[in-house]
Amino acid sequence: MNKVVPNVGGALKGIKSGMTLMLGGFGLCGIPENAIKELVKMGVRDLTCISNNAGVDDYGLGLLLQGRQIKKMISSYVGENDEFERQMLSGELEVDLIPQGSLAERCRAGGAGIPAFFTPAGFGTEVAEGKEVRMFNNKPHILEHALTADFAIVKAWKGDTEGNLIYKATAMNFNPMMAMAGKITVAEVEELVPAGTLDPNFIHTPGIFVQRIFQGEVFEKRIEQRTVRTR
Amino acid sequence: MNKVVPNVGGALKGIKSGMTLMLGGFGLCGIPENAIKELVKMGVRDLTCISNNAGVDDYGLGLLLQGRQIKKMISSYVGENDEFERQMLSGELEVDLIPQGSLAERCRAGGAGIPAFFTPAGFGTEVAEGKEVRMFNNKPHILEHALTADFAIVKAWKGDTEGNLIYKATAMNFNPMMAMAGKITVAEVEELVPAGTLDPNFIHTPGIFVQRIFQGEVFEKRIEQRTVRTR
Amino acid sequence: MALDKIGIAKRIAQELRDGWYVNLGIGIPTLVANYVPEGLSVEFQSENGVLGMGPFPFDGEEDADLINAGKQTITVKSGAAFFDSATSFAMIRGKHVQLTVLGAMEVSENGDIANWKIPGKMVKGMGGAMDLVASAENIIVAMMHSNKAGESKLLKTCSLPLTGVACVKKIVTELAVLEIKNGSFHLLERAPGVSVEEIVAKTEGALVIPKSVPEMVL
Amino acid sequence: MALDKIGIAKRIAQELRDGWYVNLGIGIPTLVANYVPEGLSVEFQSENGVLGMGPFPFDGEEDADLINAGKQTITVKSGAAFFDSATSFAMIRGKHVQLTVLGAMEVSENGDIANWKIPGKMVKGMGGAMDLVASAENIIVAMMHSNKAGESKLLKTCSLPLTGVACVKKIVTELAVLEIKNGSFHLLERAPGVSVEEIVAKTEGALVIPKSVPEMVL
Repeated sequence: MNKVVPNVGGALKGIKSGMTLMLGGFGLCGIPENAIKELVKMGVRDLTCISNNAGVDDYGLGLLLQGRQIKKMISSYVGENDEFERQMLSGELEVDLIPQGSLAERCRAGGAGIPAFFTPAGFGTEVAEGKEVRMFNNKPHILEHALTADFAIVKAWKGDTEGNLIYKATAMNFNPMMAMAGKITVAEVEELVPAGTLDPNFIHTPGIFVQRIFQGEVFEKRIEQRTVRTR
Repeated sequence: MNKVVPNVGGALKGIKSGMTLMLGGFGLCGIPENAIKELVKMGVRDLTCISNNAGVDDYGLGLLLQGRQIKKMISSYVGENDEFERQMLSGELEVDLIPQGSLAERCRAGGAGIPAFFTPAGFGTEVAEGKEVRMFNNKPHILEHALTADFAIVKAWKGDTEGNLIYKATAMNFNPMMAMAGKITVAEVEELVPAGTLDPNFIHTPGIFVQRIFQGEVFEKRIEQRTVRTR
Repeated sequence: MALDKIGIAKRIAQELRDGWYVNLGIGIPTLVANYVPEGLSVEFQSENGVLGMGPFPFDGEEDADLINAGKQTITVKSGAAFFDSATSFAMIRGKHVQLTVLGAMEVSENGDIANWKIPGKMVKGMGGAMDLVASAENIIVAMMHSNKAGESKLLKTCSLPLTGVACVKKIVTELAVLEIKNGSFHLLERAPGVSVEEIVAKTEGALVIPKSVPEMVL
Repeated sequence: MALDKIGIAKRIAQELRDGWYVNLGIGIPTLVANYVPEGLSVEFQSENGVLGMGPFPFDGEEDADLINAGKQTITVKSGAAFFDSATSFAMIRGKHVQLTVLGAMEVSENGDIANWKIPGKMVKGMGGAMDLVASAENIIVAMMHSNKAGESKLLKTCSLPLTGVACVKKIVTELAVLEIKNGSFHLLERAPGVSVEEIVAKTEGALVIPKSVPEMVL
């Protein structure tokens, strides 16, 4: 059983128009940038994309929006993207906005075989419309359901041939939960190493969650808000 | 704000008879052995102990059972302990047996502010008695509630002065979830190091979950089933 | 004289207590980190997965993999920890974070808050705000007293879609510090040189004014 | 001749497929790891928090911090990973483990299983078994056909408290391989030299017997 695929094309084989994809990352940090560019090339359409953000106009998921490849976005925050706002306000794009913590937990639940859970987040807001409300500890909570995807596409710092992954700093974000929640999980890594290279005590995503792994060709790792102090 | 306490006595200050404690470990692996011995010395009684196992007759939680300090055990597996079985069958000890995965998830939920979740584990068995059943994906699930504790006592390999913890191998087990679920969480570590020593990429339990930390005096680390092969 | 953004941040920093873990929202709240009173040890949590945030990096030392929830490049202090988004919101939902400071478009006299959507006009999304306000025991809103059109942001009822209900405990604006309890804004302090009359004029919701309203000491 | 424990383990090992992640229970199931067919890559998951279990350690090389769910000292292969109990059961509940092999005290013709309690006599607890049987799509029970009193363990209805309902797919005993479907045990294979009559005699639940019942090939 070989999880290693030689290139991004092989890694995304089987992704078809109309599918639901999860894509890791927070803003432009920790996004599977090689896979996103390949999705543009593949021309798949009518995608439902589950991702905390929607990239910027000319990078990340913004590229798929430009090409009208996305039918529906499931996200928590979509500022920083004019084309997104235009498509959403004009009704071209379906958007399901979810509190960030609920989004993370719903992905984890999907991967962990927990079909639903209660959370206080969103009670009394639009987010709670149509959802069951129940009191726990004298506080109202709403029932949220698990999310899964046909493909989860995550980006890691290093990965081994068994599919074990480690992430760097805040580039971890949504990647570990999404890795759990894909029917097929594809990992794009900066460095692919032989099994046995990574310390088994410090694996962020155990290989059992990963079906395919490849080393990305180019990592631009664009910074969204370069903020510095003077020396 | 100093989380470091000089010894086990200071670490357990405030634990009183009648309290609910969580104790990490699987079998005798990864148990807070110094803290358990101190609880024996303190003589606190009528404890409710949430722990996957109950130790063996003369080690681990078995020591608290011998002294009749435990009123109720919440566990998943309690074999390997004759005194336990005797107290349970005679009715001296209340026992709530919970599927291991539900126990782990209920602790995590307690720490994560998730008051309840659905799981398939235990449907159709004694465990489901009195619990809500609901179908998801054509499969029955039962509603399980979060667990929390007055004190969670966990054992880690290394910890720093900020309370960040790392565990070794399978001594991790229930410790990370219990660390999240204690009103006060006490960490017993083999080695206490200055903040900045541990790589922030590879922290298992972030310090926010830990209120007190101390370096254990003696670690016997007894092996329950020594199993070897011949050379 | 009304406070500037830095003044608001400084006043909020006075609310910090030793040993607290604090989540700061985008904008004015982010500035609070610069004014932690001396001698206090406070750790900043950012919901994208970091505890122990330090100052912004020096020019040339930015790391694309190390940002805060505002997507700004940051550094970390020694003793920091990184973690995934589910663990991050476990900290928030599980009440391990002692204080949340965030901005708002509107706050109502019963503590409702709106800050994520203007129907038909602007929808950036709630990000982590709904989780934060639904979970935190201690929420301070940092905002201007009025919007750009000059209308009060301290209202009887929020007109915009809500982020959370009955959750805001305290508000610090350029004019005043107010507490919310029993369905009213309670004036605690006024900015140096700002009159009670000005605060009354700019507050639409029910406002309780004590006999004497001290000036903030910054 | 009836199989011994090793024979049962060997027969179950034939059910393994390349790339599978497998959870083995205590007792006979643990032995399955020793008979993985050549050329297959199979990883063993232990619910106390390890993927990629290797053989038992050499004498003197035991590590108290490295055990399997049976509390036995183990080693790991290269490419292993350790994780906490919540993540471990996320793997199990989330169907990331392709096969579960466990022992049983009773199995009924509709696939119910009992293996954790004898009321008033023995209560060790269910450990991870309830999560495993409620979640796995593919469950094989490894057990003796009869108990020590000579009574069949393949029943119409379980008499002991259940571990899970309608979940067992296959059973391998010292006498036979049986599949459970449509509310009956279906005889697939018999142990070398064991007669169909003996299997019939020792099976209390409904048993479907095809025209020819091949002998196991071990």
